[in-house]
Amino acid sequence: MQTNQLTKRVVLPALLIALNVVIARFFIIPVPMTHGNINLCDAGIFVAALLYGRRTGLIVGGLSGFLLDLISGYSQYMVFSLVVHGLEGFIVGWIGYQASRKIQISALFIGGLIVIAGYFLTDTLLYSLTPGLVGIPTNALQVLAGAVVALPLTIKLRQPLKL
Amino acid sequence: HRLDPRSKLLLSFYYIGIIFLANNWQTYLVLFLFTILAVRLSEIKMSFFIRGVRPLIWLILFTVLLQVFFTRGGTTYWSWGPIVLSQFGIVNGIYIFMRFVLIIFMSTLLTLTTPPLSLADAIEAILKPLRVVHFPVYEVALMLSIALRFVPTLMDETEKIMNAQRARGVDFGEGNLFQQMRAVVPLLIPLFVSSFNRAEDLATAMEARGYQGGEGRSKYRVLVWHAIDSWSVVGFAILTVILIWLRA
Amino acid sequence: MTKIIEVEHLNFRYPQTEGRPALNDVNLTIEQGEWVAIIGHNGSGKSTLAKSLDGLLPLTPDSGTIRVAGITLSEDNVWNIRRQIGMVFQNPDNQFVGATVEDDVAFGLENIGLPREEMLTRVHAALKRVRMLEFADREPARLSGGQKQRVAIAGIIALQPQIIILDESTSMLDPTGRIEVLETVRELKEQANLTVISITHDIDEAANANRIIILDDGEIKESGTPAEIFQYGERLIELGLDVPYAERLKAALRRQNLVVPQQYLTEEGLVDWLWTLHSKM
Amino acid sequence: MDITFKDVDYTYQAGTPFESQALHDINLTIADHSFTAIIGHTGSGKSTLVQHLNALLKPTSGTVTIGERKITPETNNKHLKPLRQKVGMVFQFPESQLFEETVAKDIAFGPMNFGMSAEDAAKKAAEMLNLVGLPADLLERSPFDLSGGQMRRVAIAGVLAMTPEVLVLDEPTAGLDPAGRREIMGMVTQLHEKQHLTVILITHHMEDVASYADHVVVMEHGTIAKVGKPSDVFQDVAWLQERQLGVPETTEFAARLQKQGFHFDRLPLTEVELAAALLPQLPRE
Repeated sequence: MQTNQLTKRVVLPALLIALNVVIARFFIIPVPMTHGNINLCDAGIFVAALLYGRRTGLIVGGLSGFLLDLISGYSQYMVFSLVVHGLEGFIVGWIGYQASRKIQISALFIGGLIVIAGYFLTDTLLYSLTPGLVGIPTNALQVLAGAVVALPLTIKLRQPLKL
Repeated sequence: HRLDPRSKLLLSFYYIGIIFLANNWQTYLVLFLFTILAVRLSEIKMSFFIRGVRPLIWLILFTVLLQVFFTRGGTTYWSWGPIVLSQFGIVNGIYIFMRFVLIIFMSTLLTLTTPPLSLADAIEAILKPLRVVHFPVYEVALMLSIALRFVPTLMDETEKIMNAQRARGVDFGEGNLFQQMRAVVPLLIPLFVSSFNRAEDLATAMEARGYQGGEGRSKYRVLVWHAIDSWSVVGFAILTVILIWLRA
Repeated sequence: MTKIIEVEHLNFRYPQTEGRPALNDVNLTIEQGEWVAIIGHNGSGKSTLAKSLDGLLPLTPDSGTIRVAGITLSEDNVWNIRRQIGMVFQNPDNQFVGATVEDDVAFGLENIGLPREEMLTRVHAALKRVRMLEFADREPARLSGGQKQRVAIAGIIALQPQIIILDESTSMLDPTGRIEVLETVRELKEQANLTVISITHDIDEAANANRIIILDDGEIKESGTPAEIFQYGERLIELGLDVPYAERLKAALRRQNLVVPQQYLTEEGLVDWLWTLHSKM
Repeated sequence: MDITFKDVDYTYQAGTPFESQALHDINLTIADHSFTAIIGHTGSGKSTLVQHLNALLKPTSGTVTIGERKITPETNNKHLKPLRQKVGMVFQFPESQLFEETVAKDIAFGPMNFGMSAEDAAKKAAEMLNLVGLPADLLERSPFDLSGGQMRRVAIAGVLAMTPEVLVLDEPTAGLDPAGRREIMGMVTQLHEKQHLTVILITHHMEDVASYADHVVVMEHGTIAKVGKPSDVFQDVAWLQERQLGVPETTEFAARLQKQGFHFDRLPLTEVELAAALLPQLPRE
């Protein structure tokens, strides 16, 4: 008899995207002088990618980045975020899914680099080199915060999510 | 406002593309006038657009100042060590300022006039051709629409769990960055668990209602392409031609 | 009377669980147009039974047979069976798919590929019947629990099924919402000769049924009319139901050494009995 | 510890276009060791009201006095911890606040936030698990492996572990079956009677109000519509039914008997009271 695995492949990423949007909108830590703030959306992407692998990482990363930018009024970044966060989720999931702790940490490191590099290129392309450079520390802080939150979460979530 | 979400989305992206065409004062002026026209047509108050610029104001000023003081060329008005106030510098500073403002205005316009939900429809329509290469267009659109439907639900839930943990002595938004991040763990775990449980329930409910994947489904929502959409496309085409003609 | 549901020797055990099976040799027949309430304490297998009828469990061929409207449930015709059955689940939020009320009602219709014109009329009609028409463009976040469950019901009747299963659909609602939903189901059942299966802990909901089935540890323990089952008094608590008020008052009077009738009385009946007694004074 | 509301107003998102007034002109005293029930429709302001009891919300005007502590609109958000420790809150569906790997750790989470040592908190956890009627071998289990009813009790244990003086419960029995409901309400009564906790209960079950509360507050559109002893408030059956709030089944049934011709000085609230009142009006064999 059919089980709902197929439907869940649509629904679970959808819920994780929603959660990510909520997390990013709720936990905003103001940082002076730059884009204004950092948020925790990378934590959600990391958790999705590490717990469910590259497919979910790609979808959750790309679409939550895309939606968040529209909702928060940064729609000039929408397409770029789709690519950058999608790639971030995909790579982290690819390297870190069901891997050892050490490998997961390096996955998050690479994922973080993708975000930093991605937004550096985006800002440089859209405006000029200066905003690109200014964004680097903010984005670094944001992915670092994301990684620091995501790691304990992935350990603690295994039991309740029955993974 | 009245535009079809498909044209709004595509034209906004296109706009960001043609901003790169601007490279002298004539082209920037044309783009500026065009943007102001678009803003006027949207009937949204100017203050909303100014508000969109405000969080970025320091970054903009910083960038502009760097451009102004570190660009050489043309007449030099003033200099002090490596810092130069030159004709090119001032012109470049104005251009970069214009670019920021134009992009932010257009992005604010898209955000304010596009309900996120219509976005899911627009994306489904725009990506439809990709079905040929087996890209799951319906699934992506469904994911977006389910995600949007659950954002308010999870917002409420976040608030509720936050209150429950505050009542148990957690301080949110206090202390240093590390303490703040520790405080979110008791909140994020229940949220992930709840999202997961909701996904289980929702998947079951959807199958009970006959969902068996994107194929063979019909659509309740339809997008209507009006004459105004066609006119907007024509407008953008004319703009492109003018820009190319005026380019230095 | 036509038999609309026939279950024979149904067995089921959740994968990766030990101990007792969730369903143990369940045999059950339900007539068309019947309202059957299934009660039992938590973990007695009620929801499992409901889900199995709709083909929502990974059943194996040796699990027994389920026939719905004459169709034997199998991998190939599970989707036909689901068209005959509409299910309303417990949590109103977790079954709302569409971003607005009308989108949600249309979801099931989209799944069967109904043409859009037909959808428009059916969505309209269904919303009207659950009195949610003026909420058609509302988002679920702005609705009460009872209203969300009514939208869920609209989504079901739009598909014109023969059977509605209420899987603890009122347990998360406040009293007003509970009344709203039960009234709606009662009306629809009358109009369309639906068969209703309601899984519940609510005594008022159970009282609506023609027949109550008691499930315990995955087995059907008893089956009878509400009047028969309600006589159990205090024992009903462990079966997951409250004690009906008339029974509670009878017990209190009995403790005052008054001789009370043994058989089940409705509240109406109890008033009459007390009045007759009073008149003899 | 008495709790007093004086001229309390509360407006959500004050100063924005979305502002909406949730509480208006609340004056209320909740006495130490009392058992107060709060009834009213969804959206009547019950939940907003109780969130003022431990300063999760601060009044937009007026004063809430909790024991020694005064909460005004100007109160600083810091240093509220002692207050939060004294007023324990059990929210609706409290099982959703569980997050730790083991039941023991989750129950110990609150006390440790309020400065209890890990050792003492572990002891407290064992004690509280027993208090909510769960076996000790659950301590090292994951809370997510338990049944729904067990999870709820673990969550309540986590609140009780902070040794509050006031216990606020927002529909603690929602979604439970009758047996589960009885057990939770039995536990709450025990806490009130044996540990002398002040209990504030939001509920839709008028039976519970009749059986347990000594005070009832009826909320309507963000204001207090009625306040008093249950036996007084429930006399006005028509007033309550007009508001679709309902009355205890006994009271409703007695009102019906009264129309038939039975006589009651006051409408009874429980079937025991009703039986006693009926007895003189029925022939003895």
